[in-house]
Amino acid sequence: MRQLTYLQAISEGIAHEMERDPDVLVLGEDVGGEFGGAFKVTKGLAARFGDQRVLNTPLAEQSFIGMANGMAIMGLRPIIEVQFADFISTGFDSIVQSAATIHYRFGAQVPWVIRAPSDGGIRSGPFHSQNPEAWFVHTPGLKVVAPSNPANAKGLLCSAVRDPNPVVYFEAKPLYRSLRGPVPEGEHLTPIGEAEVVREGHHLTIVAYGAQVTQALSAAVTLGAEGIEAEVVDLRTLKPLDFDTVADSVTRTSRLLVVHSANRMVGVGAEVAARVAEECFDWLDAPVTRLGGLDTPVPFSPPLEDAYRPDAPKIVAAARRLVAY
Amino acid sequence: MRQLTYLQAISEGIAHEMERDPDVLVLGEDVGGEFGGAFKVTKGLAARFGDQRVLNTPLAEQSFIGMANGMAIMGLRPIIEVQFADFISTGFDSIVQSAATIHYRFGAQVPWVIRAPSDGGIRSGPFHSQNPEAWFVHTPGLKVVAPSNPANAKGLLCSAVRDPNPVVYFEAKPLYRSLRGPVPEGEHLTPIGEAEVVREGHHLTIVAYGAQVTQALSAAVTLGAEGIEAEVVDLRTLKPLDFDTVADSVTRTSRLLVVHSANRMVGVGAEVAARVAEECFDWLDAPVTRLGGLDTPVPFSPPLEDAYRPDAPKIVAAARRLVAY
Amino acid sequence: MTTPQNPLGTELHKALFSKPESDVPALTNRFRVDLYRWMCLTRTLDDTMVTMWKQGRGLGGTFSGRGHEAISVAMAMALEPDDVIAPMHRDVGSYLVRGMTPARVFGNLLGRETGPSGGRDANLHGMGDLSLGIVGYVSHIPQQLPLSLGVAMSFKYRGEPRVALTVCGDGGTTTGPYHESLNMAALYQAPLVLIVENNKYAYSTPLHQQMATFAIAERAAGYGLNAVSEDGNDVEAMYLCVKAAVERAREGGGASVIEARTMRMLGHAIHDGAEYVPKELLEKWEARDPLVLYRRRLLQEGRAKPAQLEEIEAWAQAEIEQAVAEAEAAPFPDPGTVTDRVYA
Amino acid sequence: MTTPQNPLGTELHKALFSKPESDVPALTNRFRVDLYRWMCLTRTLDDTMVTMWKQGRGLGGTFSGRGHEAISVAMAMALEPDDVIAPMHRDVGSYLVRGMTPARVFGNLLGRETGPSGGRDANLHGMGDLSLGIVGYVSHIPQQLPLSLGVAMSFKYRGEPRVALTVCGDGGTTTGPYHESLNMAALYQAPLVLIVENNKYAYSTPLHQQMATFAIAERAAGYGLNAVSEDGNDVEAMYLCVKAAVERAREGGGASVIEARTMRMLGHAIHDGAEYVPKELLEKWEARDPLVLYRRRLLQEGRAKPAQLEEIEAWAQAEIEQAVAEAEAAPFPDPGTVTDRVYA
Ligand SMILES: Cc1ncc(C[n+]2csc(CCOP(=O)(O)OP(=O)(O)O)c2C)c(N)n1
Ligand SMILES: Cc1ncc(C[n+]2csc(CCOP(=O)(O)OP(=O)(O)O)c2C)c(N)n1
Ligand SMILES: [Mg+2]
Ligand SMILES: [Mg+2]
Repeated sequence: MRQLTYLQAISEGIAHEMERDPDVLVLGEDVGGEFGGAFKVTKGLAARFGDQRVLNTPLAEQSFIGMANGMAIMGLRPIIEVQFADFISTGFDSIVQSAATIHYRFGAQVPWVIRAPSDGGIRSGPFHSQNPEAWFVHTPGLKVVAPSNPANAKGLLCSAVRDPNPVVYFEAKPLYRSLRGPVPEGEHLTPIGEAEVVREGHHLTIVAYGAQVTQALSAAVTLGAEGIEAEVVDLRTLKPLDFDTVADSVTRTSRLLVVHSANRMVGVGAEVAARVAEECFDWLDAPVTRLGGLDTPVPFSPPLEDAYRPDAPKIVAAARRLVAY
Repeated sequence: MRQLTYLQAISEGIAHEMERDPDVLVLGEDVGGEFGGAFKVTKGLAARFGDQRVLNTPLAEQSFIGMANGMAIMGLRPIIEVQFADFISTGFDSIVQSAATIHYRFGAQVPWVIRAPSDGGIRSGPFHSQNPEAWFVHTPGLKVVAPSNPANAKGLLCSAVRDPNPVVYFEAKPLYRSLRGPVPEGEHLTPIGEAEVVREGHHLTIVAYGAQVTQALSAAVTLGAEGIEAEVVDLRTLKPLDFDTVADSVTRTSRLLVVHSANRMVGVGAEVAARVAEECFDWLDAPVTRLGGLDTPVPFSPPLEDAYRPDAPKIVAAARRLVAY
Repeated sequence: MTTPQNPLGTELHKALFSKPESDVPALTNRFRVDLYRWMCLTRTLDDTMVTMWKQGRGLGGTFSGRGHEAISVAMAMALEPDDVIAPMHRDVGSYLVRGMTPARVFGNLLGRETGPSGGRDANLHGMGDLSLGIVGYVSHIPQQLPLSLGVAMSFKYRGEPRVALTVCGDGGTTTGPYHESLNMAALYQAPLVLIVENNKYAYSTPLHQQMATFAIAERAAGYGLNAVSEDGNDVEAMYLCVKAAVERAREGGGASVIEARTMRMLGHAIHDGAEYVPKELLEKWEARDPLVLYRRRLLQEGRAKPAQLEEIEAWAQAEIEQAVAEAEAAPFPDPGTVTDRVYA
Repeated sequence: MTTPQNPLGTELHKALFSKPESDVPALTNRFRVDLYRWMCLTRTLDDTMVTMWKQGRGLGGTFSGRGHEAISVAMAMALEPDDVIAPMHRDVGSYLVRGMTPARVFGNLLGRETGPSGGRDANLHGMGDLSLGIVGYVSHIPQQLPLSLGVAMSFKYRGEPRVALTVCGDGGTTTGPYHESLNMAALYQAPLVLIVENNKYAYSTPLHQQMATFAIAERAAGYGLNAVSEDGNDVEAMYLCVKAAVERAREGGGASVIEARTMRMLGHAIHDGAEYVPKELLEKWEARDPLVLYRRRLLQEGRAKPAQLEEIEAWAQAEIEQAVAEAEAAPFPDPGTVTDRVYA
């Protein structure tokens, strides 16, 4: 199959949906014209679909997301780009208070997607490296997805656009140009709400999502060479969480390691670990273990950021401890 | 000792700190003049300390909290009232992006307190009943406290004002006038970062905070009558979390139930449960269990809100299951 | 506190505040009586609600719109059926005019299954019904504004001749999204009308503690919007003014901001005695009660006979009594449904 | 896109844009040469940084302030030592004038222990040092503005004759907190000066895609603020204008907004080729390079001799080379300290 980068796969997904449905449009800062966004994900779309469907907005996250709420309840399907996931906090009310509650409160639908370029490891400092997904997974009424490779980046984008609910789509910017993989042409949907076992193994389960899936898979190779067979579960969707797939794996491996780049404290990993600890108690042969960002802002300087962030070697070390327990 | 309501205790704490330190001031919507705030917590302060120290602000959470950031780095100690905890999201950037990171990024101190009247059970619906503490506990650089009774309401308020870091103080508005208790006069500090065992027991540990401590204690009485002795740990501080006190209790009781009013999914309870599952694995005789709000906005209608929210009977039921495990 | 001045010069002030006589369309007597009818129904609902809550027959708190009837009725009357309105918590009249029955309104107030939010949202929040072109109110001020901008932009996107109308208070004008949305509405020439209900107070906070100058319409003009200030207690003036803005928006003339000058006659919410409001201010506005003013005018100008208006008043009373009875008899939602409707 | 017009009438426009000759203080030649010296150091730092990053000697991205030297130097020169400044990412000149050494600036840029953020914050963010009266930059636009309002309010609270000064871009003016903060600054008569660096672009977005009218100063006046627009490439004009606003604030005359008209001469950040900017626009502004303009003027007016300026230029070059060497030799922070400094 044809190989695309993670970034190309997202772009292709957007174009595919715009082609398919005239109600789909793109909006955000610098997304339009020839420029096509800070990361060029929307490059070429304005030329192809016109300025009205690829709308440059002023610097005003709260209100351009709020505007998308209004477009969406009238049946349009805006794909909103926040320039970096870090700036999603600026539009917080429009997401967690308005969009997330509209359907519950009076039945209207809010079928938008927010694309949030997240994650670090690329020396961008505290304001261009954040992983704020936990805020949104905690908030009722939202869906949250986090693609890990080019194929599910396209597939989740297309599913998110078609979902009748507000979906926050965290794309992992360290993967943009560094990760290539096969991507089906044309129609390709990855179901929202389904995790995937991306590597089978029987010694422990590593649950990860986004850019950490690559790290987990690379750790699994190292571990495999030592005779430790790690099963890797890619969550793909963080809300609603596909706990069945996680539980199914843990009841087979009896050991769980959860990994994400976001701050560990009250992160999505805490939810996974707490549910496993509650619902798979009788199967566990070792303590559930979490790796996540330290409880600090994301530091800029390489030695600090490397200390801050989980990666394959740290996963290997944690897995070894878990298996040796 | 003299008895005060939870609300009176907070007011007294604020007045005590303003008396003690001329750098302490109060700001927020409607806090000033004769009015004294939506819940009258600051009533009388303007008459006593003047309008400049009890400053009415326009409707502009992002900027009046941002303004407090600037006052605080210059050494003032603003006590900010958001009218309901629900509106703290409107000032999100000023808290999680600016205040939380300033010290890490260039060493200045941000000694403010945000007072956020939180929690429900009083038929206020989705926008006047929220418990958003998890967002802030997940965010590095903040401290978060949640008093459960009049004495620690005063003690934590005073400690928060004196803390050199930004402290988000979640006061439980269902307790405002319903909970009375002894409160030391004059100087009274409850240390930030220390949980308290508020009832001893050996069959299970119930960890709670804020308004749910009352529910947990009432549940413990019911359970006691059945021969189940619950130890109740009042977290008091949510960040930094006093895990030692929790672990110490769980290693004695071998059973953990965590309760909070906030949405269960990726709530503070997930962090407590995950850490216990990891660090107290060998002591656990039953799965760690969590009670929290359902994954919905806080509904208005009494049957719905009652279904949504943990309370003493639900705690009793969960504790029985846990002990019977 | 210094007395606020208009910083923008009297020229602009005049331009904004006057309109040529010739542009004013004539209203039929039938239409005028309808304006009164809706105001009367609105006031009766409001009075009944306030009484019930004081009697302890309410659930949680609620908000009175007493004094705002002319605005809430006029703005809804100025819309076509396909237009969309996003009212706020003092705009019950708008809901009624758009076709929401008083029984449904009380259903929401009382947390019943029959309210438009099915017991999910509180009091006058979340009373949306898109089949009536009504967006439910979000508490976070002024979230209705960017949302309505988006509704307007959807009309523009699809080339539909429809208009979105929304409301905020004087308090709403000091918030960030107010500025962002006005700027974007002007930039995109959105078919949007915003009414600013300047009722002198945001909760307990008077205008002069909210802003240094009260130039709400002038500031709106600074974005390149159509902007005007109108007497919010004169239902015909409000109607004409909103109608003009709505039709201008429909014809591609862009967004408008209308400052509706009025007074909040009761407290912020039901529990608030509003002791902070000077008596004289209330007395001044009491004399300008929009219903009293309009009733007198209809009779003076010979648009209606006293018996006609009395009949309307009796009708309103009966309607509301019936609605309350219906709502109080309606079931509460089944707790087993609490997690329904989170996702579409 | 329609051509934006000034909606507020020419009267106001004139009033805002002119000031009486007699009010202009005289500058000493020594001071003028200092203005040049700081601009020269700023430009040299900027040029060197851009070159290093293009050579791959940088770390992460960075932002050039080329074209903004007159503004960043003038505003810092207009402050007293006890005043506080919160610059943004194109204001390196302000840091230098306030006493931050170029070596510390490069230390921050290169993620070293010796930068003011100790390797915690990136490039020109977080370069705060309160002992120099500098607040570090927060990325979230325009967080510096409410924060600086608070700094100003602390001065007012304590009755100190100090002033806070901050900056945002044209992009910053379309954000919510811009409006909220300007409104509050006027309401509280805060000793605050805000410079709006109107450099025609917010990243790739030109002014006409940001706002319908470009009346930045007029809109600011609408809040009841002192507001003026000035040539941001004329360092003396900028200095006089900021100085007047600063002293007015210090004397209790309230807050001011100064629109500084300039042009961003390079891309948004180092990786951005800015192909979206019309060549003619850049050429027009290249001819108005603030350093070239001022150098010519100093010589023409006989304020300085050529040799003097050449000496300054050589000094700047040497200073920056030395600073880079120092920074490149400085240690990275110890990873063991990563969790230090989270709490005070
Ligand atoms: C963001 C936000 N902060 C605080 C509140 C609490 N609150 C509810 S209404 C109100 C005052 C609103 O005043 P105004 O906009 O003038 O409307 P009015 O009540 O006068 O109709 C406040 C502060 C809110 N709803 N939203
Ligand atoms: C809230 C927020 N959203 C998005 C960004 C990303 N961003 C960084 S600079 C910039 C453009 C800023 O333009 P302007 O204010 O004119 O300043 P300039 O870069 O021209 O100096 C954007 C969109 C940000 N920093 N903050
Ligand atoms: Mg009001
Ligand atoms: Mg700019």
